[in-house]
Amino acid sequence: MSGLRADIEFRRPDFTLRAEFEVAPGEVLAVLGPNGAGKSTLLSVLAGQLVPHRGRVELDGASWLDTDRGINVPTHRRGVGLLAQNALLFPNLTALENVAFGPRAAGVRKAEAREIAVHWLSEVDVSGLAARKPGRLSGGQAQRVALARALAANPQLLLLDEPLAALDVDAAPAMRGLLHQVLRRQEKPTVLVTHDVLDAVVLADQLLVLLDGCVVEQGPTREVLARPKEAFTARVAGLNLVPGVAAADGISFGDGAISGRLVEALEQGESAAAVFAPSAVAVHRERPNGSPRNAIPVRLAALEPRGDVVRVRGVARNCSLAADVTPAAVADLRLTPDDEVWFVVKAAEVAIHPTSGGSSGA
Amino acid sequence: MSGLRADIEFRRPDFTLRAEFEVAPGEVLAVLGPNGAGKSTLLSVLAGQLVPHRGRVELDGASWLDTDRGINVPTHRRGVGLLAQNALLFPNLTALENVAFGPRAAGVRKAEAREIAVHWLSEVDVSGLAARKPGRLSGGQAQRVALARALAANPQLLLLDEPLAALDVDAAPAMRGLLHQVLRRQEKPTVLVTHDVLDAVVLADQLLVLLDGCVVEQGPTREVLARPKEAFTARVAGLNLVPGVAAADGISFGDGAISGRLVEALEQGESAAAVFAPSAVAVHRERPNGSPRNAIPVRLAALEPRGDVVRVRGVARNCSLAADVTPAAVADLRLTPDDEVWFVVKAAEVAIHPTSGGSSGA
Amino acid sequence: GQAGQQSQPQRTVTVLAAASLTESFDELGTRFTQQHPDVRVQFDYQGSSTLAEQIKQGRAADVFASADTKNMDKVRDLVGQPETFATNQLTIVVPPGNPAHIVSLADLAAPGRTVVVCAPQVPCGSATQKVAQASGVQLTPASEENDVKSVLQKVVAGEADAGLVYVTDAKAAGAQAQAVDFPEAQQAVNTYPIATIGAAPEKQLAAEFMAFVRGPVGREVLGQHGFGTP
Amino acid sequence: MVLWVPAVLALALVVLPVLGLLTRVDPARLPALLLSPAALDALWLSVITGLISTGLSLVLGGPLALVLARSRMRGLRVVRAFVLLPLVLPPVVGGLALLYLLGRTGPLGQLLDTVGIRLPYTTAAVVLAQTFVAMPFLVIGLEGALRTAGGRYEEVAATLGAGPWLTFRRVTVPLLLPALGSSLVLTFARALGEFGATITFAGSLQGTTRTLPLAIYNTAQSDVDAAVAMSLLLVVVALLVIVVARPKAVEGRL
Amino acid sequence: MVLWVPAVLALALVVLPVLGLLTRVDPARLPALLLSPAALDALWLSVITGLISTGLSLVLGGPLALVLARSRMRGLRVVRAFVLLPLVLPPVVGGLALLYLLGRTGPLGQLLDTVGIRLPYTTAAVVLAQTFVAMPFLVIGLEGALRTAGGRYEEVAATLGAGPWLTFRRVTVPLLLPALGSSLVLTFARALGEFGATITFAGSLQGTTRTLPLAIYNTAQSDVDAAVAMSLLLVVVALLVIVVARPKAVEGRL
Ligand SMILES: Nc1ncnc2c1ncn2[C@@H]1O[C@H](COP(=O)(O)OP(=O)(O)OP(=O)(O)O)[C@@H](O)[C@H]1O
Ligand SMILES: Nc1ncnc2c1ncn2[C@@H]1O[C@H](COP(=O)(O)OP(=O)(O)OP(=O)(O)O)[C@@H](O)[C@H]1O
Ligand SMILES: [Mg+2]
Ligand SMILES: [Mg+2]
Repeated sequence: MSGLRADIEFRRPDFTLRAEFEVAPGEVLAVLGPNGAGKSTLLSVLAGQLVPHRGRVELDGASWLDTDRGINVPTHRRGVGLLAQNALLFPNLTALENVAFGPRAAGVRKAEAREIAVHWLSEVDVSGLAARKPGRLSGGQAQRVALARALAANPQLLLLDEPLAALDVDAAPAMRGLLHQVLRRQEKPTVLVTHDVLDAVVLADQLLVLLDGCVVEQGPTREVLARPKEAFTARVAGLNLVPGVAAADGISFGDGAISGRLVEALEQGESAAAVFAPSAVAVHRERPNGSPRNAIPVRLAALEPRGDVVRVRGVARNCSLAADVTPAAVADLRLTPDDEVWFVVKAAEVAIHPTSGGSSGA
Repeated sequence: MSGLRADIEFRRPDFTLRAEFEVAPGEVLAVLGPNGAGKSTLLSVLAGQLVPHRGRVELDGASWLDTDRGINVPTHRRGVGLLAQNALLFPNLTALENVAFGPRAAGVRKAEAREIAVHWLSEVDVSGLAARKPGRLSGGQAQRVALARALAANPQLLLLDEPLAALDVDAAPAMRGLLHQVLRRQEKPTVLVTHDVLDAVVLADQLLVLLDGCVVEQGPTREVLARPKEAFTARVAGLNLVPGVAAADGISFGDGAISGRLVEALEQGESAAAVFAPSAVAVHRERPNGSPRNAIPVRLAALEPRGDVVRVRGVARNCSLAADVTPAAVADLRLTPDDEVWFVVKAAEVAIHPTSGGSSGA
Repeated sequence: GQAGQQSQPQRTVTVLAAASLTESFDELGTRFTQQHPDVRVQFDYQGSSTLAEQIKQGRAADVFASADTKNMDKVRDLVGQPETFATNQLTIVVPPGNPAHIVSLADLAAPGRTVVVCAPQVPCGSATQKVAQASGVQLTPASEENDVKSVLQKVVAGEADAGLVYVTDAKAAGAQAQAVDFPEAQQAVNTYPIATIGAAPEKQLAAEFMAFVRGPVGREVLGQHGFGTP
Repeated sequence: MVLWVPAVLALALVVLPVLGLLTRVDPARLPALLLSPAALDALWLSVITGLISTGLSLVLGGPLALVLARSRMRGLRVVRAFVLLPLVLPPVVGGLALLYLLGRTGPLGQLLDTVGIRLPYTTAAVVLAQTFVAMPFLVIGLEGALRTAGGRYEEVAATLGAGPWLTFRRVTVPLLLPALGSSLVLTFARALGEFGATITFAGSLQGTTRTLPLAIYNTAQSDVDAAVAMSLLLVVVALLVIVVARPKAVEGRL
Repeated sequence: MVLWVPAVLALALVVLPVLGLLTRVDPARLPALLLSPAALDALWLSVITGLISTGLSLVLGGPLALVLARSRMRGLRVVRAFVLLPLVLPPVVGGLALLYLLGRTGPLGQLLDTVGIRLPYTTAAVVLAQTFVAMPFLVIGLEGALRTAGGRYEEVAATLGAGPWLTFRRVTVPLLLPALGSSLVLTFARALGEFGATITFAGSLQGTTRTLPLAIYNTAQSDVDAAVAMSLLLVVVALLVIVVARPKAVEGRL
């Protein structure tokens, strides 16, 4: 089959990483987990920098690693691009030369590699720094150049370790948008490590949650976030996601519609999702008439106490939605499962993200 | 006077940093700004790693730097603690030894320094990794150890460069809470660089916004965030902040109250602030009766279009609040300045943070 | 090979000579080229034992002039009939002005004098041992040098009050040192053998050069440098 | 600073004797001595062979250093120790060893003889002797640098698709430049000063194998002061090489 | 791998001659040769003086390297070049230089003489001669390492309140260990093999100044095979030092 298939077991004293997953071409797998869960280790194994004790890794049918058969393709022959947690720009090369390194390694001629590098540097918005050595870049600038370098290499498999860390409030959404466009354009698998669930929601089709080296959750992003089995996932998740197609000021799904803010320019009819936090959802017995644009009729499915709030789960058509309200509100409104109520959310709280065409309908 | 006073001008080709500010003992100054604005440069100058072209830096009346008088106290005599953007743990020492380094340098005996280190490692929740060399830590773990190391040195002036980057969703709030406690306990000035406005709101008394080396905003955190002059600040800000004192399930301010989720354990009557995003605020003509707990009567002050939403500013007592609503909602509700409306926000959207005693009443 | 500038030399004769022959053989080389303008004489001056070892390892050269018979004997199978062409004997050298007032071999044994001699393993050292034994003088040197030039160097530098070297060395030092001859030196006369090398590329020239060294010109030049005639 | 006392002492120990030599030289005789054909031949030969040996050391020793630093083979520790041997072997013994191996009666020498190559007493032998004694400096210096630097950047290069050769050229070598510079200087200096192994293995023939140190030895037999003057020639050459070549390599660092 | 060809060639160039030496040694005679009082005296003297010179080089040359690497004084480039001089100076000339300076008639020697210290012909002279030729190895090696490593970590240490001395001990030195290890080995090896300067400055007297290389040379005059056997003794000592001491310094790296 095509795409990435991995089944690995990597051991360190006190730590064992076990994971098995597949990423189809054009798909993005987001890896979430607390510090020290093994996310970076997983990427290193895929890149071939660490050799697992047991395992198989295969891309588009070609075996990269098979401990049983003694196969271990060296990193540079895998055509893998890794943006590591630490930028590690070559200190002796300028920003431009750093970005041009990948194309040059792929045999692209000098002038052309330069052009590619110029292009990517402008994509990450640091064109002015092309001639700088890394020692003279700020932290965020270095991170951007590293991202450009990873993308410019145009690898068969892209591995990104917290690509948006250290970026400022303007740059982070811009780079997220850039990544979204790049990743949807290419027909290659991507594995993305992040601490920000928004990255996962916006960029990823699948989600894998690691805890202490073990995969505790795995599946399509929306499903995992909608029904988190682990406390960690639940804490990370905390987002509602309604898939649909882009409409005038939001999305339409089935016969309903949700308005919100467009994160990126969208063509009408393109597949998109409305993303909003459960805490942004108010629960009303009747349809209110205030500023909130969105009122969705739901049937209550469950009420789960979560710390100091209660997570109210409702089902609207085939889509599960969550609202976080205070216990006092639950008492006031006397909410019980199977009640028909309105989930109300302000359009300003709803972000409309384009979704990866591949599996938005799944 | 006591505290930190700085007035510096540092030049690089294409870049000049100019800043003048004071930080009183016990106060925290947050420095915000886009990538490459000069935040890290500012900290380096304060730490004595870079010598500015012109300037004065003085702590508790003692001059650290005075280009006019030719004074330049070397870094290690300044008693300054710098947590740099890059963890840079000593590769040859274990995590414990790294943290114990500062106390040892201050002349603390070995056993005692060890105890201090053990304490700080447990504060940042990596006790189990005390014996590890930095090369064997994950990115987030290293960041935590670096934070512990900076705090354990117990410096006269603490400089923190993005201390919460690379931390997972559980660790970031925990470390923020830790910092809050540590910083409020000590009677020393702190300068904190961050990209997260929440850090500034929770931890800082004053805010300084840098753009391209120039200070574009400066003043008490709340004031700057409430009346941003620069587009960047406005984009960063985006948070409502209501100061008051801790009450049963939120804060009380004057004769009003706001309920929300407590971020840290709080004594009743302690000074605290309710923090919530403008996008979380719904505008109602009448007081609604749904799940939202908080309905604050305000008089509309201004309506500012901001991209695809309209920022509605209202005044409740002496406190300015903002709500982001869609233009359609403004039209529906026919909002105009001086209208009396209700700002409604769900308790689940409101975070109750303790605030630094020093200036919470200001 | 200064002769090389005057005409195009067609042939080269390579002479391996003991280091102590440096000055005299350089001069002999010049004289020989004057007689044979088409010949270049190439010298390689090293310790006799090193040269002997090199010949044993198959070094292709034409003539070997050793500073003692022992080293010539080591390569006896590889060379033609050796002939003695010069003799040499020990003398005391002292710094100019003779600050330690040394007039006889016995003075060297007096306490408080810094004396330098050759190590017993090298020819001048074995000669030193012989004369010491013959005269019954108990020498307590500050250093046993590996070659005679080192002994001379120490005396010239003023680091030793006296040293035992060959007459030729004392002569070469000129005004930098002063020789104090002593009768016991006759007990250990050192002979210099010369021979053509079996594998010589220029057998004819080798023989000619050997004859030249042993002939009148050779005697004259060697005598000027202090060597005795066998 | 407390460092200055030993530093100045160290410097004095090295510099004072050399300055002392200067006072021994009679400036009037200097031109004649240094411009004699013997001296010029020797200087020329020394510089040429020194450069060639340094180049050879780089070409052969560089890869060896790389293998030693990067290969995880067992027994490498012993190999590394062996590389250091020429450093401790008295050079004359080193020369003998070369002679035993490559001389006409040596096992490899006989082999070479059959194809008409005779190494001893040729300029090639000089180069070989110098390489033998000087190469370890390059290997040790480079290996140490390779161990501390480069590893992580090389990994990054691999994730960008760069093969070992490209990585080596574009990443390893530039990061290594300072260490390479100082190792090359040490190597060249050692080759330039080499005496014992050269005279034993290559002999001492003017224009062919008599390098400057050999010429100095030769001169010292008759005239110590002249020999000292010639040593100063060596010193000047070395200084030139160091001052001219080294800064480029060392100070043009990252 | 393409690296292996030159690497193996380099190794062969270094190892084969040494192995060749082995074949020359008559095992039957070995014990007698190596256990002779002359050989044992020389061995003992060599090891002791070699260690002392290495220590002295560290104590004096270490600070010099630090000053060279860290000080921003002008003219430092020239100083650095001067430090390299003993490397190129033929050792015999180096010995002469020491003699001219510290000998009985030398300016410093006369000074010392008045306080009753005479260096030539003493074991101290051996140490001095070895230090003179070997210290540059330490200085160059350390300086290079100091330049590339440490700077940023030293800054961090300062922000934690550590003064220069503590920083040096706890940060600089540990980061420098690999380079220090290899530099010390080179220095010791050079001191151990030192011949020319020693014999010129210190003379050659069994038990006092006749180190192993001097004894070997001495023996070679009458019995080459015995000298080769003694060289192997030197080789074994060097190997021991390297294999035992070096891994601790080098392989216990970061
Ligand atoms: N080089 C190493 N040697 C030994 N253990 C290591 C090494 N690097 C990481 N570890 C340990 O392995 C585990 C997994 O580390 P990894 O770097 O994969 O975590 P991570 O999920 O990327 O964490 P973070 O979010 O902090 O970057 C952690 O317990 C860590 O301490
Ligand atoms: N060592 C250096 N030499 C020269 N220029 C530098 C150096 N370090 C940073 N700069 C430049 O100086 C400016 C300020 O850099 P600084 O590191 O202070 O930014 P910053 O505000 O910390 O950014 P970030 O959020 O990305 O960390 C930037 O334009 C940067 O490119
Ligand atoms: Mg990681
Ligand atoms: Mg920064």
